[in-house]
Amino acid sequence: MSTSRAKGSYLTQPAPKASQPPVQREVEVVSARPVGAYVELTLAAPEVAQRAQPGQFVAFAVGGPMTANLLRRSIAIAGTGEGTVTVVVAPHGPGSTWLAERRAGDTVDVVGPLGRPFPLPGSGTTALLVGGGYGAAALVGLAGLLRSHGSRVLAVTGAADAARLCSVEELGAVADRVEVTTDDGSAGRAGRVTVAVDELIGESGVAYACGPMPMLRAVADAATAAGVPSYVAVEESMACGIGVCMTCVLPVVGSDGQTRFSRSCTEGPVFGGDRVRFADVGSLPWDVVGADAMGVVRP
Amino acid sequence: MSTSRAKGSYLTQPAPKASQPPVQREVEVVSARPVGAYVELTLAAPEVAQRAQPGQFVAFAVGGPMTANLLRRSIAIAGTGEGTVTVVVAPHGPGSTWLAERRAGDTVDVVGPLGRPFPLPGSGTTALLVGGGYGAAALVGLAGLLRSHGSRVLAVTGAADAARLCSVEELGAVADRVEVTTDDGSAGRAGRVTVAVDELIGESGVAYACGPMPMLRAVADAATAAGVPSYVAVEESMACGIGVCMTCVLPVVGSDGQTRFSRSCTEGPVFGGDRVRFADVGSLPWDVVGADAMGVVRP
Amino acid sequence: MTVLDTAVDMTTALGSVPLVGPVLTASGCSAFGQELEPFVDLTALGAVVTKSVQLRPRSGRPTPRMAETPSGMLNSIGLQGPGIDGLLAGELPWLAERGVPAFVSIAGTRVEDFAELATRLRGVPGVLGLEVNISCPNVESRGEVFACDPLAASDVIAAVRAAADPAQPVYAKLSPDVTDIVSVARAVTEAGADGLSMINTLLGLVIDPDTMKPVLGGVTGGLSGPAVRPVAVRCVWQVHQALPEVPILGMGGIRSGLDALQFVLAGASAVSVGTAVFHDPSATARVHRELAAALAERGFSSLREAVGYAHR
Amino acid sequence: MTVLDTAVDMTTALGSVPLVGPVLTASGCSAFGQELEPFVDLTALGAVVTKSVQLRPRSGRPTPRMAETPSGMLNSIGLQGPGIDGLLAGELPWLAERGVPAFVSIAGTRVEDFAELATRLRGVPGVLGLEVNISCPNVESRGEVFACDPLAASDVIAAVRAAADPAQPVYAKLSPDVTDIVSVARAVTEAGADGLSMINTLLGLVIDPDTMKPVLGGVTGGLSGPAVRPVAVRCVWQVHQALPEVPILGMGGIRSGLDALQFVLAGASAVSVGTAVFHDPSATARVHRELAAALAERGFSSLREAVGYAHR
Ligand SMILES: Cc1cc2nc3c(=O)[nH]c(=O)nc-3n(C[C@H](O)[C@H](O)[C@H](O)COP(=O)(O)OP(=O)(O)OC[C@H]3O[C@@H](n4cnc5c(N)ncnc54)[C@H](O)[C@@H]3O)c2cc1C
Ligand SMILES: Cc1cc2nc3c(=O)[nH]c(=O)nc-3n(C[C@H](O)[C@H](O)[C@H](O)COP(=O)(O)OP(=O)(O)OC[C@H]3O[C@@H](n4cnc5c(N)ncnc54)[C@H](O)[C@@H]3O)c2cc1C
Ligand SMILES: Cc1cc2nc3c(=O)[nH]c(=O)nc-3n(C[C@H](O)[C@H](O)[C@H](O)COP(=O)(O)O)c2cc1C
Ligand SMILES: Cc1cc2nc3c(=O)[nH]c(=O)nc-3n(C[C@H](O)[C@H](O)[C@H](O)COP(=O)(O)O)c2cc1C
Ligand code: FES
Ligand code: FES
Repeated sequence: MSTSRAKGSYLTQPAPKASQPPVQREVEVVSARPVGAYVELTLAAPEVAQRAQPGQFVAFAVGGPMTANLLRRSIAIAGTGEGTVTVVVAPHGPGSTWLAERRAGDTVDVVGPLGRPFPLPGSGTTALLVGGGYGAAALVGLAGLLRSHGSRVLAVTGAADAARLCSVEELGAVADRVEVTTDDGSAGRAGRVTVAVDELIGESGVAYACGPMPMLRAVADAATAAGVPSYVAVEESMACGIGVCMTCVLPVVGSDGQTRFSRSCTEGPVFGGDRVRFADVGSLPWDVVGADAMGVVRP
Repeated sequence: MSTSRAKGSYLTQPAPKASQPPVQREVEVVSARPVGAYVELTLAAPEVAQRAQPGQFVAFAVGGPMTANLLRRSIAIAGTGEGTVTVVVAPHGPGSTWLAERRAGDTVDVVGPLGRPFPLPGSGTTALLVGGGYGAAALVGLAGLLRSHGSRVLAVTGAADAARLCSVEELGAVADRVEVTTDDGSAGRAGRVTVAVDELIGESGVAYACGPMPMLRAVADAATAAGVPSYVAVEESMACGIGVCMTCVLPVVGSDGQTRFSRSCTEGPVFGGDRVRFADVGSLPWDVVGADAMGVVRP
Repeated sequence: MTVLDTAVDMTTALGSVPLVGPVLTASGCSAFGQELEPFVDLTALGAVVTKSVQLRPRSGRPTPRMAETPSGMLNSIGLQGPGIDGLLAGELPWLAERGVPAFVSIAGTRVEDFAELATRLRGVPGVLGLEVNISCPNVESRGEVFACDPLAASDVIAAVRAAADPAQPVYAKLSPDVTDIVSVARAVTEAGADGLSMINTLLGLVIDPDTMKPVLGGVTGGLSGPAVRPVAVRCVWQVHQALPEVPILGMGGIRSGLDALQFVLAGASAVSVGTAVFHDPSATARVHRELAAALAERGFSSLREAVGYAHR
Repeated sequence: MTVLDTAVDMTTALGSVPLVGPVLTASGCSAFGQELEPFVDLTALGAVVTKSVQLRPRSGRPTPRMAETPSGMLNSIGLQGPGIDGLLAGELPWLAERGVPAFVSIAGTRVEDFAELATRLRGVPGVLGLEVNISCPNVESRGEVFACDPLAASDVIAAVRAAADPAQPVYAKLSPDVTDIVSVARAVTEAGADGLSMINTLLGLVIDPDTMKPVLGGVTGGLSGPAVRPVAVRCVWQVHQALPEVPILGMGGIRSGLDALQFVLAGASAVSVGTAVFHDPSATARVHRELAAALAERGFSSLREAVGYAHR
């Protein structure tokens, strides 16, 4: 994406804030269920459930009362039920492994819902939803909401292998069409989600993506190239999840056309796909607001 | 106790080392049972059980894999069964509270058996066993061993209140006589263990005590005054439990009559009651070996 | 949270300015306070200590900006912020409207920057005072950090004290990464500091086992959280011992009321809660409550009685 | 534990003396090695670093001698030990008989003490070399710690190097409690240190909420454990950056092979495991195993290749 694009040439507007503030609660796990390589936890968290909108996430304290790991782990909300919130956890490091070991009856400390939800398109717009790995879970609620707003929903869910696919059934139950891809061909089509995205983007009026950064970038680029607005939910390393620490930033073009280091927890995690400067994540381009004060000069 | 007592005037010899070295194992909790204010945990730990001798202890890692509390918690061995070891835990700070929350099926990391066991008297010697609070648990195994060596066993178990009494039944099953005292009179006789000790010390050829320091001191003093050798199992704050850190020392008179800062984990926890300089615990008397190098001069 | 949930008088002061309670946020750990509104009553805090501001807006450093460490974290944000104009136009009025007192942290890379910031903040409504973040590289001295040199540190403080509103107390925020913190404390006090904030983060480094390079782009970062608490309490103790009349705002690893109590007993008359807020967004209010209860249990009728008590 | 449980060549050296493996105990954290015998094969360790010895037997300080802290601990043992005569008569022969190499830590309060200790240790069987614990108060300089002053530190090292057996490398053990660790490192290296041990504990303090006084009788104590690891890695990094040719024995919070890897990548050619032994008595052997596996996974065929790799 060019950094000099004119202010008016963006296909998206920044996602608006959520309608309600988050709460902090000690909640009970009502069920824990392995799904492929992941664990799906359902929490009795009525206040979070009532406030949650698709695209938002929650942040868990991890490790129990004697923990040495102080930072919360952010996990996307995969769905809400009667007073419950569901999340899908991929055991990876110590924090997510601890979370994935929770069992019904255990309590966890959760803050949420956090972040900005996916903005909805005009009613009736066909929407393409693309999930990578456990990222697909975060799209289930969105798919339902879009359908109830009269959208046609096309879903693509991909992963490295069959065990890492997520929410195929749940998406199947609500979307008009579901494409499955795996890198190793162990389920669905062999290949990346992009094969399916390239086919479907033409019929879509908006695209949504959740998953690893390279996938988000590919989806955003495909959508932008096709003239379709896209919204991506990014996953940046977060220390607080609530907007106070400034660790989770990435370069995003604002509505004034200027690039800022924006907090993915409170100004995201949902950003316009054409507003995230993917190629510059992890670096400091000269044209980010305030880069000059860091000694970075225009090349 | 005078610090100038002649070498030969001690009623006890330092307790000899245990016959076997400790092991370190990840073991399963086979049962967890509340007993009054405490929790009794039984562990499937055959190698520890097989090596354990009364008076020894084990050291648990606490807090789980993400713990910020690195120091092990020492807990006296309350008994051994078929491949099992039993301990009685009083929930107090974070470590013992975590331990007391373990349930059947959980695993814990344990090192043991540690420390020196109670030395046994000549066969047939009447033995007085005095336990304070959960300290009584550590005497159950000793009572059995003494009986099997032909000793008459008199037991006194005391605590602040009925809920903090421990092992009354177990001691009752094996001892020839059991006296119970509570400070508030909620069970047994009202008062300290010393009321019973003063009555029984005369018929005893040896005394053993486990419990809080002031109680150990009182029992040791009563025994020494009566010319009866006594052995006490002390409870000093320990960082390692295995003899490498030097945090757990107290001033103890050695077989050469000299006082040293002795490690309660490896040179104890069982010490001759007349060899522990209770009044000097927590201070540095001039006549401790090496006090001169610390700048402490003979007054 | 009610401020007076126990009988203990929890009022205190920053220099000459009274505070309703002794618990403040820590600079850089609660942004400008707004994001905490869902979790705590900001007006019940001693003050919001704002993220260190410089003259110009700053982007801060590229990511990754942090690494989790045992009982702590390493950060290298690079003082991302709106600059003094942005602060005066946006955040400070927001706080003032709500009656939330602001203790404004200022930072710079030359003495004049600090002085200019202090000038700009004169008489600004709601600004209780200034915390001077001298843990910044001094561009005029090969990038050595001001706080690591008693002379450079006192130059900054003298300039700020001269420029600042006389009604606004000036606190110097000290770094623990020095051989002798008492000499720095003494120097800045003699230069006019009305109080001391202790401690800033410790310099640390984490290497990523996957990339086999430092996690942070800036190589080193600042270590904070409960891991550093014993170092922070030691600094407060040493400085209060040497300069008992100088007020101290204590911080470094405070997570609970009993942690805060350690700082108070060591000599702090107020405390900041930093990293713990990331773990528990309502930590400041909880620490206040727990500290009040802990003081009551120990028979104190006011916080002030407990300040420095461990030295007696 | 087998030393060569992977294909990686784990041999290394302390100065000119070869070691079978890079993992050593830390001074004061494994006494004189004997108590670890039930848990690890002592001959497979790089060496046992013995508890710092002084000329005379020492009782050490009264209890309490420690406080647990978040991901660490504070200690104030006061160098309890048998004195050099006891060490030469008891512990060193025990280690030598079993073929366990000893890296002997020496301590004193005047330069001559250190030199005399070095003399006494000349040619003693099994003594690989000397680690000089200069984090001791210098009685000739108002009790300032040697390690906090480049001059005092280099006086000690020069005297030890002159007195010591030429075949025994002399490592200076540095304190992190200084404004500029590189200047101390440079000074002791110029004074003849064959290598550097980093880091000793950080000065800390814990106040007991019940007694409302410092937990430790000596008021302050030394902070160790994973809490301090980022500070330790930073020190190793800075010194290796400035003095790449000087061998470093790295330590401070190492608990796992990946922790040790951070030190190696930052520039340490060997590591000591201290406080972690209290948590896990077989930690040294486990760290060796895990480090070997981590190096293999990353495609290193020898430990030596990985030393300082993060700087490249
Ligand atoms: C908005 C958002 C939504 C997320 N949704 C999910 C989800 O639905 N399911 C799920 O399993 N995971 C999700 N993650 C990632 C999840 O937070 C991390 O996988 C998890 O924190 C890894 O922590 P750990 O303790 O296992 O690993 P560690 O490597 O020990 O983590 C160390 C630190 O790095 C951070 N970190 C590590 N990996 C990531 C990552 N991929 N993204 C962000 N931070 C990371 C951690 O939060 C922690 O602070 C989400 C992250 C964000 C930011
Ligand atoms: C030889 C020996 C045998 C013991 N047997 C038992 C037993 O059978 N049942 C039982 O419940 N407890 C026993 N204890 C005491 C037990 O180790 C401590 O109660 C427990 O460690 C308290 O830890 P905590 O985490 O709950 O408290 P914390 O206050 O958090 O502990 C902090 C630190 O202080 C140490 N510490 C605190 N209290 C004590 C104490 N009373 N004695 C020694 N160290 C202490 C801890 O080990 C830890 O290192 C024994 C201690 C020793 C030394
Ligand atoms: C993410 C982060 C950002 C920080 N930013 C600043 C800052 O801008 N100015 C400042 O003076 N201190 C800053 N600090 C230091 C804190 O204010 C505090 O001094 C330190 O973190 C110790 O307290 P804690 O352990 O409670 O966090 C920052 C700390 C963290 C963790
Ligand atoms: C209980 C204890 C005693 C120590 N004694 C000594 C000592 O005698 N000499 C010394 O040089 N360092 C001593 N140290 C410091 C360690 O050798 C090591 O430098 C420090 O603890 C950091 O490593 P760690 O975090 O792995 O423990 C001691 C540390 C502890 C915890
Ligand atoms: S995670 Fe703290 S500001 Fe986003
Ligand atoms: S507890 Fe470490 S020596 Fe006794």
